[in-house]
This record gives sequence, C-alpha cells and structure tokens, in this order.
Amino acid sequence: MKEPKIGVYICWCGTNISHMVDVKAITEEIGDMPNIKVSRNYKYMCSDPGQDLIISDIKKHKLNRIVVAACSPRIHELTFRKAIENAGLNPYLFEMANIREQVSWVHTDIEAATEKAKSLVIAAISKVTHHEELERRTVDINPATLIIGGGITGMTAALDIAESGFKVYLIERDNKLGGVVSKVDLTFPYMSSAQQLIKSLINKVSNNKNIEVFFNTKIKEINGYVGNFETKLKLQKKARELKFGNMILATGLKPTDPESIHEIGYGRLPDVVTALEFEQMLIKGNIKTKAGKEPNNILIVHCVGSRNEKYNPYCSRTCCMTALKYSNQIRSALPKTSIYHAYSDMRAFGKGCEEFYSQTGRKNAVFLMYDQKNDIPTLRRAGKNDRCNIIAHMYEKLSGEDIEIPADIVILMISMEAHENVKQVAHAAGVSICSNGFFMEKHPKLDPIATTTDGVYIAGTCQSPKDIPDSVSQARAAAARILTSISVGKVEIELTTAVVNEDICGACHTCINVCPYSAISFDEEKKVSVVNEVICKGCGTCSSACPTGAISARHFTDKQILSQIEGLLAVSNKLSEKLEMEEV
Amino acid sequence: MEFQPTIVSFLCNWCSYSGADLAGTSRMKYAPNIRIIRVMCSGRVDPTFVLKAFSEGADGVLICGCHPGDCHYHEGNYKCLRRFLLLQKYISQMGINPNRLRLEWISASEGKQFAQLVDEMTEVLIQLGPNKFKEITQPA
Amino acid sequence: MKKIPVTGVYFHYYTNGHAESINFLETENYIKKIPGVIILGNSNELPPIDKQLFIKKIQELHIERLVIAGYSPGMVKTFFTSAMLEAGQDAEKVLIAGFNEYGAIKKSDTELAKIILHFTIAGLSLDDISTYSKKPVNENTLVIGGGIAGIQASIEIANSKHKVYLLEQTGTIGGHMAMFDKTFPTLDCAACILTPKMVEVGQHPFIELMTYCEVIGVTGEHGDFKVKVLKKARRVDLADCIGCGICSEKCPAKTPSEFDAGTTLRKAIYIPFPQAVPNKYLIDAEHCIYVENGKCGVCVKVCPADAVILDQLDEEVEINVGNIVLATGFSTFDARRAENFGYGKLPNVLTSLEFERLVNASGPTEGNITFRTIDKKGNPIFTNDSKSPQSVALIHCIGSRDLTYNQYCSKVCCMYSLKLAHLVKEKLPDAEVYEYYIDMRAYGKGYEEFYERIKGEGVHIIRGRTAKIEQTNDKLLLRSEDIENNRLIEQLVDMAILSVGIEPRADSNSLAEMLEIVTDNYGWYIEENSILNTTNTNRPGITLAGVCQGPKDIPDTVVHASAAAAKVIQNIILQKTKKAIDKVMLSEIETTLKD
Amino acid sequence: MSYRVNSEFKSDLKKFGIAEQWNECFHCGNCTAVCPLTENGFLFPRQGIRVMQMGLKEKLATYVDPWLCYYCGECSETCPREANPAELMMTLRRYLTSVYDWTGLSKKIYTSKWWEFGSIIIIALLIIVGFLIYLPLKSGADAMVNQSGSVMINSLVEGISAGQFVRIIEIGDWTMAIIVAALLISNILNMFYKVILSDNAVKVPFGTYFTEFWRLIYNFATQAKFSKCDDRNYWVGHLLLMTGYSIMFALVVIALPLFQIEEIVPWYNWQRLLGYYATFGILFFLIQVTIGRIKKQDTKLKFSHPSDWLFIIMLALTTITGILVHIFRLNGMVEATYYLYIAHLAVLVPMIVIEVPFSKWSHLAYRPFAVYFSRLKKAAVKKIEYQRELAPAI
Repeated sequence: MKEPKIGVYICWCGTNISHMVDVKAITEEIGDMPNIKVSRNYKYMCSDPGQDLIISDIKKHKLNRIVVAACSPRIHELTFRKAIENAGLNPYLFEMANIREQVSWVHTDIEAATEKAKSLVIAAISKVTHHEELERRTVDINPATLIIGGGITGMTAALDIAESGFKVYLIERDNKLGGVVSKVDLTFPYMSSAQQLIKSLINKVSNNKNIEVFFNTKIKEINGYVGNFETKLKLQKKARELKFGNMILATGLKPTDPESIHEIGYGRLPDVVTALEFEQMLIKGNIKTKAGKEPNNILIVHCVGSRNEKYNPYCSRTCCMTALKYSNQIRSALPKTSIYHAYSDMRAFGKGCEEFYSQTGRKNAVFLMYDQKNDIPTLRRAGKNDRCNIIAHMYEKLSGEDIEIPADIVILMISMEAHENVKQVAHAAGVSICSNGFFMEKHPKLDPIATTTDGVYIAGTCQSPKDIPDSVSQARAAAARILTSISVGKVEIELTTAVVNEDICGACHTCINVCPYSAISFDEEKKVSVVNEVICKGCGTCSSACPTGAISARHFTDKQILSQIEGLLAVSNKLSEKLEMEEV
Repeated sequence: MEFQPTIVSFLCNWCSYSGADLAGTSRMKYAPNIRIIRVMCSGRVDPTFVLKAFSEGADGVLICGCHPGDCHYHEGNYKCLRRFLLLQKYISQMGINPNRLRLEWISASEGKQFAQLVDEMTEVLIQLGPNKFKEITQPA
Repeated sequence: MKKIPVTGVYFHYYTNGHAESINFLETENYIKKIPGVIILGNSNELPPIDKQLFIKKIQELHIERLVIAGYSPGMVKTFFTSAMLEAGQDAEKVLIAGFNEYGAIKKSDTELAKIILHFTIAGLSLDDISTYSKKPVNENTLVIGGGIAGIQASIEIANSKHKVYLLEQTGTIGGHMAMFDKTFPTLDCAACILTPKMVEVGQHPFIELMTYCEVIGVTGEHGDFKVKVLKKARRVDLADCIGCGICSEKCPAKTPSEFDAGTTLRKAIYIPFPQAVPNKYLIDAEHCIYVENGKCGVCVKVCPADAVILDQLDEEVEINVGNIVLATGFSTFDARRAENFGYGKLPNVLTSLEFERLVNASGPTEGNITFRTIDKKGNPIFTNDSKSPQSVALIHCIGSRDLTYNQYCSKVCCMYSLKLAHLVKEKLPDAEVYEYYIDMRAYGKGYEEFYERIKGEGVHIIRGRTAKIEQTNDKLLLRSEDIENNRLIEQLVDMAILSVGIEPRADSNSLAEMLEIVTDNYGWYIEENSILNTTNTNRPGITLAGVCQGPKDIPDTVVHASAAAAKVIQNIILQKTKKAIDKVMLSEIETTLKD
Repeated sequence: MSYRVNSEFKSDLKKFGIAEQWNECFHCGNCTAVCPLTENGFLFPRQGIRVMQMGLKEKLATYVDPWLCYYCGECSETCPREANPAELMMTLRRYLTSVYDWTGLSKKIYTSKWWEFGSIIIIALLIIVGFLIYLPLKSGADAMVNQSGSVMINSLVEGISAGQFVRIIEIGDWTMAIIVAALLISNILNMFYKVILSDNAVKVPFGTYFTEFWRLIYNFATQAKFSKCDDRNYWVGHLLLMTGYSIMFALVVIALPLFQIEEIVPWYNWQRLLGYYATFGILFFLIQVTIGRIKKQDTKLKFSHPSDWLFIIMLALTTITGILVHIFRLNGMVEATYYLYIAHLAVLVPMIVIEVPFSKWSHLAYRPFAVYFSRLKKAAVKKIEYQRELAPAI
C-alpha cells in the first residue's frame, strides 16, 4: 500500500455546523496529525467551489485519501465520491464524518460538540487509511417492469412504459382494475367524469399487448437486485416466474374504518354513510335515506380520522375538495336541500380549487367549523319533533356557539390510510415504512418517488394521501426513471459486497447458512466459499459470523472498523490521560 | 468535573442511522457522549468490535438496528440479537457490567426515540461510573 | 359501426367564468345529424329544467343514454342521473362531455367541441384517439428555466443519454429554491439539497447549460423545433473566468442584489451567489459605469485571467430540438399593491422572500435577524449593525385568496410561514412570534405534523387575517380579529413579514404567445387535461414542468418535472409525434369513429 | 342552550337586502379588523355574517351590533371575497327593525312594495280628503293677505278662526306624535327585551342602567360613533339632517302656535333662522345622498333598497312642499299656499307615521339605544369575565 496522503475538509454548512462546532480549531489540530497533507474548512463543501477545492488539492498535493466532515453521508457521500472521481482518484478512497445531523444539530454545548466532532473526524481518518480501491461494475437491465397495484396510478405508469414498447407486469390483488377511482363518480374541481376516465384507461390497459395483468394476485417475495429482479406468482392454474428490471409500488389506499370513532355514530345510525358509500349513491343517482326519502338536510363531516392524534395525525389532502364536490352534486339534484359542512380548515389549495370553494359557497352551503383535534361532532338519533333523522352537536368555532345541526344523511369524509398490505409488500420489495404507515421515499423533497432500494419506485397514495392528478404525476415520474434506466440498459451495481480470502477459508459453511440472499455458494473443487457479487447486497452478516475472518465486507472490513473505533476513542483517551495527569 | 461517559454506537445504515439523522433534522437535543459508527446492518456488528470498543476505553456500547421484521437484509437484526445475548453474558464474565452494552431497535422515523435513548443510556453510565476494563487489559 | 343506443344530448350553457364560449348552436346542429341522437334542450340555469317534465320526456322518447355537454357539465350531472333513475332508466348511462376539459373554450374551438361531443356520444374518450404519427423526433430537448423544475427535468432527460439544452434567463441556475434558507417540513437547508443537483447539472455530459439567455422565437413543429436564442452579453468569458472575485471587489457600481431579494447590494460585475452554477462572474449592463458612459473599466485592469470583455455584444443562436419543456416558474406578489400593509413605506415590513434571505446564513447578515437600515447612499438594506426585533408577526395570504389580487391559493405560503416562524424562534428564542392566518393549509406528507410542532414551539398562531399595519412610534400596529377567541387584537410588533403569494411571471403571456400555448385568466399555462395530463400543453411537443402550470411546493414540483421528463423520454424512444387534437380534421375523426 | 342552525334563513333575509353575496364569506376577519368602530365584545360585521350564515334567528334578535355600524363601506371595499359585509349590516338593520316591531307591519313594509307605497298613499289620501271636506278653502280667501302682502295662512279655512285652525293642526300634530311615539317606544321596549332581557349570557348590573344613560342622549345629539368612521363627510351631512329635522319637528309640533303665525317676522327672527337652518341641513343631506346613490361610487351608497329611495323621495317632497308653502305665502298666492299646505301635510304625516316606527327612520331611536344597550352588555360581560386564557394583547 502506498503511503497515505490524506486531505481533510471540514464544512461550515453556512452556520449550521460552524455555530456549534469550532471548525477552525479542529482544522488546525487535525493538520498536525501524521499522514495529513491538507486540512481545510469551507463554508459549503458541497457547492461547486467546495468540490473544486478538493479536486485541485488532489491534483496539487497528490492526495490519495479524502475525509469530508459535513452533513450525513446519506445526503452527500455520492456528491463527493463523484468529485473525487473527477479528480482521478478512486471514489472509495473517501470517508465522511457526519458532524451536522449527529453533532451540531443535536448538541448545545460548543466545547463538547467540538470534542465529539473532532473524534468523529479522527475516526474517519483512521478508517480511510485502510480503505481500498473498488472498481465500478455494471449489470444489464431487464427491460420488463413489475407494477404492484392496478389503480389509476399503476395503470398510468403501466401505459407510459408499455406504450414506449416495453413489457409491464401489472399485479392486482382484486379481480378487476380501477382501484378507488372506479368507485368515484366525478373529479374535482372541474367535475369531469371519473367513471369515463377510468373505463377508458382500463380499456387501454387491457388492449395493450405489452401489459400483462395478473388478477387476484399477491406478491409474497421478490428476489434479485436492480435490473434483475424476479418473483414467483402462485396463480390458480400454475406457478409463474416473472423477471423484471424495475418495479413500481402503487398499492394505493384504504379508507379508515369510521366505526372506531365513536362520536360519529357510523354503524350505529343508519343514515351515516362514508364518502365512498355516498359516491355509490351519486353514481346511481339515488340520494335517499335508508327509509327511501329524499333528504331535507345533509351534513358533511370533514376530517373524520384525519388530523387527530387518536386516529391519523396527518391531513388526507383530498377530503375538503371532495366534500365541496358533493355539495355541488347534491345541489344540482336537490335544489332545496340544506347542506351543512362541518370542517376545520378549508384546504382548497390546488389549481382551480379556491374558485371551486367560492362557487360552492354561492350555492348555499353552510360551512361550520369544529375542532378536529379535541371536539368531534357527536351524532344522535333525532327525536320525533326534530323533523329530521339525526342531530349533530358541536361547538362552532367561528361563532363561538354550541349548535345543533339537523341532518337526514350524514356523509363522513374519512381519511386515507395506506393499504393493509403495505407491510407485506414493503418486506418483499425491501423498502421502509414511515411512522404513518406509508412507504418511505428516498428523499421527501427531491426524490419522493424513489426508495432506498435501487430499482424500486413508489407512486400514488401508497406514498402519502393525494388526489388523482398528483398520483398520476407520480406515476409518470416513476415511469420516467424506469424508461431512463431501460433506455440506458445498464446499471452500476453495489461494490461494497463480501469477498472471500480463499487462503484462510476453513470451509465451515457458516457464511452460507447466514446469508439472507443465498449469495454464497460452496466451491466443491477449491473447498472454499464463493460470493456471487451481483446478488450480494453487502450487509456483512457473513463477515461477522466467519470464525476465521476469511470473508470480509468490502468498505466495512474488520480492519477498517476496528481502526475507526480506535480513532473514535483516541480523543477521549487523550482527554482522560490529561485529566489523570492533572490529578497527579 | 462530573464524569462524562463515552458511548460507542453501531447504527445500521437503513433504519437507525436514518433515525439518528432524523433526530438531527428535527433538531432534537441529546447528550454529546455518543460516537456513532455506521455499518450496513446490525448483523455486521462483530463481537470483536464491541470488545475492541471496551478495551479502547468506551464506557458503553450501543447497537441499533431495524425493528424485527423490518431489516433491510431480511434478518440481520435477528442475528445481531442472538450475538448480543451471548455477548452480554460474556462481558459480564470479564467484569464488565452487562448494562454497558445495549441493543435497541430504532426505525428511520424514530428520531425522538433515539434522542431519548442516548440521554437515558448516558444517565445509566454516569451512575455506573467509568469503565475500568481498559486499565485491566492495558495497564499503563 | 355499431348502432348506438338512443342518446339524448343536453347542453348546459353555463360557461363557468369564461368570457367567450364555443358556438353552441353550431355544435347542436352538427350533433343532431348523428343517427340515434336527440337534442333534449339547453339552459344555463340550476336546476336546468323542470325535473318531472324532463322525466316524462325521457320516457316518451325512450332515451337510453344521456350526454350532458358544456363547460364542466358535471356540475349538473346528478340532476340528470336522478332523473334517469326516476324515469326507470340506467342512471349509470349518463355521460358528460366537458368542452373545457380538453381545451375547447373559445369560439374558435367549436370544431374541437364537436369532436369532443362526437367522441363521448360514441362512448369513447378523447384520449383514445390515435393522433400519433411516425416521424423522426430530434433527440435534443430544450428546457426553459433553470429552477428546481428545470434542473430536475434536465437531469431526468439527460440521464437517459439524450442531450438537453438548459436555458436560464439569469446568470446562474438554481431559481427561487436557491434563495431559501430551510425547506419545510424537514427543515433541511435548501442549499444542502439543491447545490448538489446544480453541480450535477453543471457537470452532466448530456446537459448544455445556457445561462443568461432568452428564447426569442420558435418555429417548426413537434419533433423538429427551431429555437432562436438570444445570448445576452455576459461580458465575462465563461472559459477564462476563474471566479476569484477581484473584479467585483474593485467594481465601483452598486445595485440591489436580485438573489438577496434586495436586502443588500451587489456590484455591477457580480456572481449571483457563491454557489452559483456556472461559478463565473457576469456584468449587469444596466448598472455598469463603462456601459453607460464609456469610462471606468476597473474590472478589465484587475482581472488576472483577462476574462472581462466589456464590449461584448448580444448574440443570436439557433438550436434544433424535438421537444421543449417549459419550467419558467413564478414571481412573488408585489406587496406594494396591498397598500393596507404599508410595504415599501414602513421599513420593518418585509416580504417573506426578503426575510428568507435575511435568516439565511449566506444572506446579508449571516442569518441574524435585524432591522432594515439606510446606507450612506440612501439604499434600504440589512446589516449586522442594527438591532434585532423582540416581536415578529407573520401575515398569511398576501395577494392570494383575495379577489382584489389573485383569487387562487398560492399553496405554499401557510407552510413556509410556519417554517419562518420556526426560524425566528430558533434565532431569537425570546422573541414573540405571531402568525395570522385564514385557513391553515398543511396538506402534504409530514405537513400537519410540522404544524403541530410549530404550535408547540410557543408561536402564537391566530385565526384571522390582519387588516392593516400602521406605524406607531418605533413599532408596528397590527389590527386583526382573533376569531377563535372572539376578540379584537391590536398588536404592537417590531417586525412584520408579509407571506406573499406567487404569481405567473410578468412575461408568461408573451412567452405563451410566442409558443402558441394557452394561459388561464391569471397567466398560468393551461394543461392539456387537468386530471390525466397536467404536463402536456395544447401544442404537442411543448411540455410543462413545475410552478408555471400552477402553484406547487417543492416535492410536487419535482414530481411534476419528472413527469414532464417522462413524456419527453417516451417521445424520443418512440420517435412519434403527436398532432394537436384541434388540428385534426373532423372528417378524419369521423372515419376513425366508423372504424 | 345550543342553537339550531338553519340554512334557509338566508333566503328570508334576502328580501330585506340588495346585494346578497354574503355566503361568499370565508371568515378571514378582515372586515372586523379594518372597521374603526369595532371593539371587544362587538366584533361586527364578521360575527353578524356568521350568525346570518348559520341562520341563528334567536341569536340574531339579541344582536345589537348592526346598529353600531355606520356603513363607511371600508369592510366591503377590502373584503377579499367581495362578500359585501357592510351591505349585510344594512340588511340586518332592516331585518332587526322588523324583529323589534311587534305589529308585524314593518316586515310587510320592508318586504313588499305594495305595502310600502300603499300605506303611504292611504294616509296621504286621508289627509287630503279630510282637509278638503272638513277644512275647505274659504270663499273669498283672496283677501287673506296682510299688509306686507303675504298670505295669512291660519285664516284660509271656511268657518274657523286663525286660533282655532292652529289649535286643530296642533292637536293633529300631537296625536300623530303620540301615536308614533307609542309605537316607537313599544318597539324599543321590545328591542330592550330581546337584546338585554332574553340574552341569557347577559346579567346587567342594576346601577349601570343609570351610569350609562348619558350615552343615549349624547349619541343621539352628536352621533359620536358615526364621527369615528374614517370618512367624516357623511357624518356632517347626517348631523345636519338630524339637527335640522329635529328643529323642524320641534317647531311644528311643540312650538306650532309660535311658529305658524299670521304675521311675517323679519328674516333674522328666531323662527325664520331656525327654519332656514333646518331647510339647509335637510337639503344638504338630500343632495349629498341623492348624488351618491345615483353615482354608486361610494360603497356606502352603491346598493339602494326601495325603502332608501322612498325615504329620500318623501323627505325631498316634504322639504320642497314646505319651501313652496313659504314662497307662495311670501308672495301672497293664497290658493297655491292652501293646496301646497295640504300637500305638505299629505307627505309629512305618512312619512312620519310609516317611517318612524316601522321603517328606515326608526333608526333615530334604535341607534342611540343600541349604543346604550351595548354599554350595558359590555358592563355585564366585564362582570362575568372571560374564563379563557388569552395570549397577551395590547
């Protein structure tokens, strides 16, 4: 190994780091350490000039190891690797110390934070000293795509990909396509027909030769890696094996069960219906109470199950506008019926939505504000003299009055939850789930459709509640990624895989037993374990299980981590020594 | 000066490291005693890493992984759990209080839980006092 | 051709705010000729007609199917479904033909309206029409606008190994997002997540960056556009400039910095911001002394790389592309127009964009919140010399949700106001922060949780928009109604931030004219279909990305831009161009339908 | 007690108003905050819009706030939804007038043009017919001109002396005044019952009735509340009208024997000076308002209900006939004086009888009483004191 010449760069991140960590002091102190050729700090290391700084230093000082202390490597590891590569250095001769998310943002004592940051930098230096060059490798992308979910999101994505001439396998758990949109009459705010729209989409999907739809099918397990996934389907007649390069999860939503919300009386009072039940009434043109009468009063309760810690803390995004849509639809068929909305904030934020809100108000809808967090309206059966079916009681916030609302039909705008199968799908596809039960995206802002697993995309309401245009946009965005990946045809694969040192392998088979991907096999000829580097994902379980240390995880080798530990504790060791000296 | 313990912590890349990052992006405050090492999976945590940390003077070691069933590599966290249970017995035989070693599940959305965990463990270690293991293994 | 069932067509004349309408009578006469079609009437009333009479008519004429045509005729659909049900027919056989949905709005769109209606009667959707024709598509793409939408679309397309020209009007890409401090709801800094993307664009082998350029003419059609681009004279050679900044240091001419939203000054030779891409200087001709009167030229003398070319002239170039992505973004509402709030007169009334720069670590005060001061030359700027406010008020919906200005909701102000409230609390923990809102629109992933968090940070969040701001002594007096607590508030604060809404750019209409695409009443570009296709425009080959289609937050913009890229990539892969529906002859449609 | 909401109330209320975009309101609170007259406890117009939107009739009856609004129009001008809150306040005043009126006539007059014009025409006809039959013009009345050549107005009727004539008119005036006052006072008592007594939330401390009483008089005399509106022009016009008409009313009813005298006193005598001041005041107001209502530029005068025009027309006719009587008299035109005198009364009497207790003019009493009641309510509220924890407000 060449003598290490290390460059250390410490980022201010504006003031994000520098307000809590004495960046300059660390730079100076590090500069005096052995093997350190360059030690600098800069306001934004990730910016163009920051990266240029590293590149020019590599060229000028012939650096062969780089450490950047900045934000989380999950954000910028790739950025810096790329920069280093541009300077002609192997990108893996690089290590990041996370001194923002795990130091400056979480601590309040400048001295302690600086100490900690310093030890993290030293640990990174110790680790990077043992880093090895890793070479990039690519695999071919299978042009077929698997899409889980045959709702509007899944179908749009399927069509986008299939119409470009590539194969799509569309998996639907139900016996028909269409998802929730097929249960909806009209869309907001322009009142176009969801039925016509979804029927036309289903037609297109069924007639597209590139799309193969599997009904009544669930995915249990997916193997492989980006570009080369595979799954086995158990169909009624026979098993079927699918191979594909990418997948989109579009498993959609599940309406909250309103029976759990006691006040609202669903199940207890016959004329309390959910939004989807009301859509059926609209599709059939039959807005009647259970007793078959035309309603004189209709109450629409917003935010049922949303924005309330007891049920779902989040906003379901579409219910306000859907409720306004109902208001307009009811008004067109029943001009004399009183329409009341119990809402908490009117979230009419989309294009044309505020206008729609105002239009609805003009058609004599009464908007009553309640406190969705603490004070859900309570519904009871009306008395004989009430001349209606149901009475709702609530505190009205805009007037400050306790009021009663007469109602013959009550429509509950129930919240959207992720479908119950997300857990199973997440497990099969290897993606995470956020605290609200939706799929977790790679980055909430800059990459809401990708996941931490390459080749797996999420779109539509399985990522978070959203309306049709937004779901469709996500479907298209996911399709864009996949089209890109297919048209390029190749993808780089994980380099940080396991590797066997054949000289010391004891042929004990331990690694083969612990590998979750069956990536290790036994070479009967050589009597050693062999790693299939395409399948290996680099978890390192084999490495920690190997009794002889023959198998190691690249980029996370024992040597690297042990010296990282040493480096990590060097500062506190020095400190305690100093303390002891003082005591003496 | 009050005794300030040092905790070496191994966090899996997918859940726990993200969780620690989330604590940061949410600006939750916790004790500065923890030093984090990123590993791809809690299953990668070799027992020697833990022993190395103690022998280098760490006062506590914390391993965090995905919740059972959520492992990015399917079952690495289970393997970690098995090793952890054995390791706890082992270190107590070597004279290290088994409470100095902890294994916890932290998901990517549990920034708050992570911050609380660090504070809690720091508190426990302050009660336990400094780790003498280093002095035994590496007498000055 | 299959015999179509007896179909009643009803025209709903209500035009829903559109000033001009298609020729209903002509459409009626055209549609009458289709066998099996009966015109049932028209009106613009609600309810449209007497229900019982209508039911009778359905029964008498044995109508099996109803088509309601008009502008958003879905508004009256339920009337007809219930009428069908009561007449004993299948209520699910009520179809709607919305002219505006597919862009038939004006009188000149009557032919299109006929097509739409004819299709609906035939039981097909307009999306079914195959108007693609095989024709070579130029693989190059032009992306207009270098904000986050343009960046995202460019990267997506370029990653598929197709060349992208990314055209930007100013000297750097980055757009508005680069100006922000933190982004909601995760509070990660905008620069931290944007600058890597900017760097990626700058380094991408398939992206040609054209900063400081403008589109001045577009000819040709989908698959083969010829775009005339004006390369404004940068007066600093991009290749030679090393970005050392000595020129700027010595330059004597100063003017308010656009990037800092006017909160500080920049020189006439400047770099928009330190992380700009390309990281090269340029000269603002309007303020350069040399350009004005031929004297000065300090920059030329001090430049160590001889990169300054003071006499450089604008240049016109032509590029050939197959697709154009419009990502022109937005401008913020001019708060001077809302006189009640005193912006422009009262020094400590700021717009949210100004405040965004003020709290930014790379802003004029390194992130310290201070009062506005006047420099020696009378420019109102922010420096670290003045004091910090003890109380700050944030007022939502300035220029949004207001018929006097813009009726629409700007979608982002609630959330960014909450974020700014948090930043004030973070920087000035003892300051009182008041937030005045109408409806709190925290709709996205993690937004509601963020709202709850800010509430927990001790910010006073008050329902009730402030009506006016007046100066009293050295404080600002805000008058508002605290609706939820039934009281009137006359609040004295040190600083007020106006959460201004977003508007189409001033040149959006002229650009639309040049590109022959349509805008709505406000100036946002209209999408081909509001539900299924929010990225295409009425002109094939021109795609929308981001806020220029309508207000959006960052995640939605990014997704929208990727979706726009999908259309482009698909198009290049397929090598097929699309005909605009309104360019398709009616007779062609008729033959298609017969098939 | 909780109120029952009723979305149909709006359509009832519509009959009292002109512009009806009130349901557009999305409760931003701008109107209340922009109004210079609002104060804690009286947060109009938004709360009024709310109560109206929800159709809380019982609540509305206890609501005095519309009377505290003087319609400067700023709320409507700055309303982001153009919901026209100021016009709603006006409409609510009409509606409340009908609520306070126990006879039910007010509602009929406001909501039906037939009732409105019919009632006035009937009373006018009664006056005319009564005069022509019982107080006909004397034959040979041409001679009833005094030395200075002006008509001796009290001596024109057949068979009665000048003193008797004045006496008859005075009795007529007093009868009218008493009837009108009785109706108005009963309506005010009704208002008091609705606003104060039936509002369960309010328990007025007894002493307050006396300590706050001065406000009634003060506001009646100065319309101090009105003067706080940003545009003071209309306050001036209104004050001129109010003082002018009050003076005229006092002269005609209380001081008729001193005012309506046979001799023509010099112009600087108090009767004439007061009369001229009153005429000027009324004319000033009439011109200001008529121009405004025709131009429709000021928000305040953009929307004119029939009752508004009727008020202007009746007031103008009263004034013009009054002026003409004066001119004809000075010029010795006997017949013209007599018939114009009848015409004057035929306009004046129905206007007072109909407008004061039942229609627009009733606000002369309701407004100052509303100020008084609002103080009573405020005192009561202070006593109860809000329990809610409030953020610091200055």
